[in-house]
Amino acid sequence: MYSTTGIDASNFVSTFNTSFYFIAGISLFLLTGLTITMLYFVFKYNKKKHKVAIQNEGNLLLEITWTAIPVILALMMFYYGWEGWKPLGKVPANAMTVTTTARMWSFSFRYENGKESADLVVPVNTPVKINLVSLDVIHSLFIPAYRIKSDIVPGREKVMWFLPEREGDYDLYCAEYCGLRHSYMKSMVKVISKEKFAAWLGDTTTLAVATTGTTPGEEGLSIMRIQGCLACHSSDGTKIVGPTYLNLFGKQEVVTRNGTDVTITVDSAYIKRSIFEPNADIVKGYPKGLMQSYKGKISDADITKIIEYLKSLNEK
Amino acid sequence: MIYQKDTAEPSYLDYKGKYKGIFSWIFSTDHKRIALLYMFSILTFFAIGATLGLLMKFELIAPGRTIMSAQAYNAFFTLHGIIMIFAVVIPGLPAVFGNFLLPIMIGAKDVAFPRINLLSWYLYVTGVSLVVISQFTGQGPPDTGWTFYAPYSFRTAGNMLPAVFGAFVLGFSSILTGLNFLVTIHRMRAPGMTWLKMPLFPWTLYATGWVQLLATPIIGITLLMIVAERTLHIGFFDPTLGGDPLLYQHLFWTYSHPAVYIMILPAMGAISEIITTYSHKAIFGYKFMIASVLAIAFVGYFIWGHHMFTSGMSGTALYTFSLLTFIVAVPSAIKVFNWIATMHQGSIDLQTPFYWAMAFLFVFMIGGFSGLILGSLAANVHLHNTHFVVAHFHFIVFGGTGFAFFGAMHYWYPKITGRMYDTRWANIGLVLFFIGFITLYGPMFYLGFKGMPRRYYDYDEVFHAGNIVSTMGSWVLYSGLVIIVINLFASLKSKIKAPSDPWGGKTLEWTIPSPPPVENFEEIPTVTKGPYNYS
Amino acid sequence: MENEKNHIIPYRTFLFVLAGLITLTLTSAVVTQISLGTFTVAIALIIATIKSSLVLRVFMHLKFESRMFSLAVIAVVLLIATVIIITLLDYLYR
Amino acid sequence: MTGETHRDDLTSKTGMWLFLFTEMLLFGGLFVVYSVYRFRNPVAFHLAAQELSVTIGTINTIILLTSSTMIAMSITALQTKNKKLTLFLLGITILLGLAFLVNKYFEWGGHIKEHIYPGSSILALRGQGDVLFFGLYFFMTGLHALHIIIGLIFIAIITAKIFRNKITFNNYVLLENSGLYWHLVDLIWIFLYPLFYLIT
Ligand code: HEA
Ligand code: HEA
Ligand code: HEC
Ligand code: CUA
Ligand SMILES: [Cu+2]
Repeated sequence: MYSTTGIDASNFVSTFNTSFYFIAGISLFLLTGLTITMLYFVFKYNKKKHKVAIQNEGNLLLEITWTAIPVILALMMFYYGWEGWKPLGKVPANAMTVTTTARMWSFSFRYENGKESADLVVPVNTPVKINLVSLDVIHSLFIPAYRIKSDIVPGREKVMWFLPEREGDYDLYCAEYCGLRHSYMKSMVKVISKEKFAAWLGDTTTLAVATTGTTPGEEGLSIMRIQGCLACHSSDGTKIVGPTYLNLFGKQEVVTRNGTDVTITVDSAYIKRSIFEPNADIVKGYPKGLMQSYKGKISDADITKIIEYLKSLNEK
Repeated sequence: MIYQKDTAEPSYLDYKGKYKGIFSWIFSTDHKRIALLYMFSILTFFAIGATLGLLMKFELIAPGRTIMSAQAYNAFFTLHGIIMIFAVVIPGLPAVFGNFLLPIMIGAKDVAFPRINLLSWYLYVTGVSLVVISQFTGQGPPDTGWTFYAPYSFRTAGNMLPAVFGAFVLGFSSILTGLNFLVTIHRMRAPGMTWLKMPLFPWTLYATGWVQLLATPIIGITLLMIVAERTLHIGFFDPTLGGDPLLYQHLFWTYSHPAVYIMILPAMGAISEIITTYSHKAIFGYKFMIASVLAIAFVGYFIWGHHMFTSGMSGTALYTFSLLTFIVAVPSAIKVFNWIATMHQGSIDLQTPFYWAMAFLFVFMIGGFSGLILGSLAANVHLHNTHFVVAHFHFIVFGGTGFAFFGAMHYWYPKITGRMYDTRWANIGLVLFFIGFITLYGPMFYLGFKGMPRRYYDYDEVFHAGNIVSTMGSWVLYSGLVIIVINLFASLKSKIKAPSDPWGGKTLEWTIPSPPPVENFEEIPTVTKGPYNYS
Repeated sequence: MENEKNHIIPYRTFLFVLAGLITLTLTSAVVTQISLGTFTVAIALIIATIKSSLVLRVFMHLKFESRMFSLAVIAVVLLIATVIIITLLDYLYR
Repeated sequence: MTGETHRDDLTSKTGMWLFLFTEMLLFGGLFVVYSVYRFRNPVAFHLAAQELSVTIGTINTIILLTSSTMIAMSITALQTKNKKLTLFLLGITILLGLAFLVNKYFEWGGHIKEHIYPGSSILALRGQGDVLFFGLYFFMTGLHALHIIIGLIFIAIITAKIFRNKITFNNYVLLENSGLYWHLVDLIWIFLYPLFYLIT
């Protein structure tokens, strides 16, 4: 949500507004004008008042007029739309680069120094260039407050950019339908002052959403948040798309391995395998191919932390 | 139902052919009976699709889960979209009113290929059944939206194949209808009916026929490629195999944009007939009306890219498509102006169909104008895939084609059934329908402008208020529709028989009895005057 | 039957056309084996176009039908070409 | 009953032509796909095309052209009331069509033996251009072969009708229509041939 007062949230708000209100204004004018004319005719030439119609098969001059005027209006509308769109393609050279990785059903953002975050944290008044990467299907990164959106197409390099002009938190949605939890695929844009940002970015020890709590597995949880595991796995027993983490560790369960069912015990090795080769063992009752491999994205050390977190979820 | 005949020739409803009962319908090759077969099947599927829409609106009345799971919601809008587009509005006016009236309006006894006509109805029923069956079989219902975007459409576990194949069969049915009409118009006009003496409704069917014929095969092959992709993993649209998902979108919209003109052109034709008849005045700018129909059909073929503005097309493609999108709006503008000019100095008889036409004009303009906003590059970047688009197309598809369908239903009802309906209830239904319509879809413009994406099962609290209003609108709409439908059914038993020309229309269908005799014309008329000769 | 006596094409014509078609096929096979760079594509397609217009005009009787048919065929071919060109607008300038 | 078929040859021929237009657009969609992928993978397409045998392609082209000529001549034969010759020419048309399919069968079989088929993991290793080229190759020639089969069935039915004197010199529009269909299948091949076999 955004406010319509004060400075614009991004540089693209004004170009959008020009194009939108120009067309909307003309449209509203024509809509009212034509509707009133129609109603007026219907009253004035009602059968009761106007018994016999006066035949008139057409008028060339009128036809030419009402072809020419819409053509001119339409070309003007096109022009504003195009002018407003052009800057979208011109990424400033001094822009800060962030890479977003979209997957079913989460975004994660990686900065040039390797820091990863589940929210898009950016300094105010600095152009931001976003490299768009999708690991599975088409997603679309949409920031309503900034009036921009760009599809994230797997297998294709794309960038988008914007200039945040005001501090604050803004919603970031996935705007291309991508499956079951499409409507939950969202994040935040957090615009903070340049100083705060520098401090935040420099601090690579804590991750963006990590709280420095001391409960066991806290770190594992924040790794999973950034990696987007929680889009499919819950920690409270509900089934989202994948199995829940609640009471997972140490559990006995049936998996399909190469087409045959085997019963396994969930231990550290199995969890590691589940993360690196998710399609090797498919938990019974769940679809194959949804979970992608995280090989190379999660280190062994991080897996240990994840397991620690999973263990913490076992009810005594 | 008992129908009285008022001529020596039995009416098509009374005619006793080789078969009895239901078989006298489903084996009939009479274009009028086939039209009614279509009418009942389309209304049935409309009821299914509309109920899904109603349920979706229930779900959206509050954030979070209200009545269904996310899985169900996704399946619902997919099925709703497929049914409404492929099974209701694309066949809608051509298959029902086109089938019934095209031969009569051009002075022919039937369409050129009556048996193919029946075949296309069978294909239609098969196609929709496949789509509906896909919901209940396999590994869960298809959940891709009616656009079947790759690569999701071959990743999902949903039961895609029957749905896609069903859409393919529906496309085939649509091609056959279009082909039949084209040949009928080319070859079977009554003596003396030159191209420029043909009424506008057949003209729009003619243009539509070409679009059906030349655009539908593209979706056919695209859907086949999706099938091949899912079964053989060819890699046409799979980025990991080198394919390009955007190419799928190009192909899909190469059909599906022209398809929106398949939906609207016959609607425009029906509205033209209604407006002249009740104004008792020849259509203003007859030739320009024809030219604009042909222009829409032609230019409409080349603007598909406006559905892909944010997908990362090249700049050149973007502005070509945007420019052409604006150009295609101009012929629609010409039509609107000519319709209103037709009312000028007319002698307007305010009957129910005319109210429908007025309502049509109003919502069509809103839908069209919102289309212009979407066609603008800068605005589209924000509004694409939000509820603004949902509002646009409901206004123009439902408001345009849907309103024209109901208008045509009330206009030709006496001709088709031989009875008059109760005007008062028809008007009450219409008013409720209209109010409900605006309350249902109006707020969606606002929601979309504020950034609520479409195909969202759940949404943030900020969008709550708009959704409540919208959902309540759907109930008003619903009550209006129920009144309209009940009224039309009840009037079948009405005692008031329809004369052959209840409204003072001038086209050929009003010269024969209501309901028409089996052979339409005792003697094929010879046409000497233009279609709208009121002087 | 309202159309007048149908045109009868002598066998000779068909055999001549067949000979022409086969010659063109062989020519294109030979020509494209010698590397001509980008011209290969052009030549192969031009020959294919000549061949298809022969088939259309003689085998498919377009030469003898009303002009409407030929115009319609040309229009459809142009339509396909335009669709390809417009689609390529995206790919060429990306 | 309305819709009793009062015969009008031009009407049914017009219908057939319109149907052929839809066929052209059906393949037109595939030509769009071909153009795009060829444009994106020029080198791979170039190299992959060299693996197809120009000889087999050329032979098949000639077979199909000849068969097309035969059916065209059969119309002349029927018009001149020469039933025997008509049946003979149609027989050859069918035989040539079958020969085309047999050739295609061996050609495909050869590829499949070399692990070139859609979804083959060995093909996938060769790179995306190859996958697409052969994907299109199988899909387009496959669809074309399907059309050949449909065409053959039609021609077979027509032949039987001529044999039983259901179709004679004064109502041969069905023969003309299946001829048109057969020529269209030929036309499409005329373009598939250079696109897959020649442009190397
Ligand atoms: C009946 C169907 C129908 C019709 C007729 C139209 C007509 C138009 N449509 Fe619409 N459209 C759809 C059905 C239709 N549309 C559907 C179903 C979708 C969504 C698909 C999906 O994604 O699921 C869609 C989506 C859609 C988009 C993509 C949105 C997005 O996803 O980002 C765009 C963008 O340009 C667009 C534009 C237009 C335009 C410019 C017209 C024009 O033809 C409108 C012309 C009419 C007028 C302009 C009004 C009358 C004119 C005047 C009164 C005079 C004044 C005029 C001028 C000054 C020019 N439409
Ligand atoms: C002709 C086309 C058409 C029509 C008429 C409708 C009608 C309705 N649609 Fe439509 N809709 C589409 C075409 C249409 N829709 C398309 C193409 C999509 C896109 C799908 C996609 O994203 O893939 C869509 C998507 C769509 C969405 C968006 C989903 C999302 O993006 O999250 C919503 C949400 O509210 C919705 C709601 C409705 C409602 C409430 C109606 C209602 O107005 C229905 C009106 C009728 C009633 C309320 C009465 C019902 C009556 C009866 C049950 C009984 C009697 C009737 C008879 C016997 C005839 N539709
Ligand atoms: C797109 C959805 C999705 C995402 C994202 C996802 N998973 Fe999964 N996951 C699944 C599904 C579906 C299954 C069950 C099928 C299977 O075994 O592959 C599963 C299975 C598992 C299992 C085995 C569970 C059991 O009951 O045996 C573990 C452990 C796991 N995932 C961990 C993770 C971790 C860690 C992440 C993030 C780094 C993650 N998943 C991200 C969908 C997902
Ligand atoms: Cu990701 Cu929708
Ligand atoms: Cu469109």
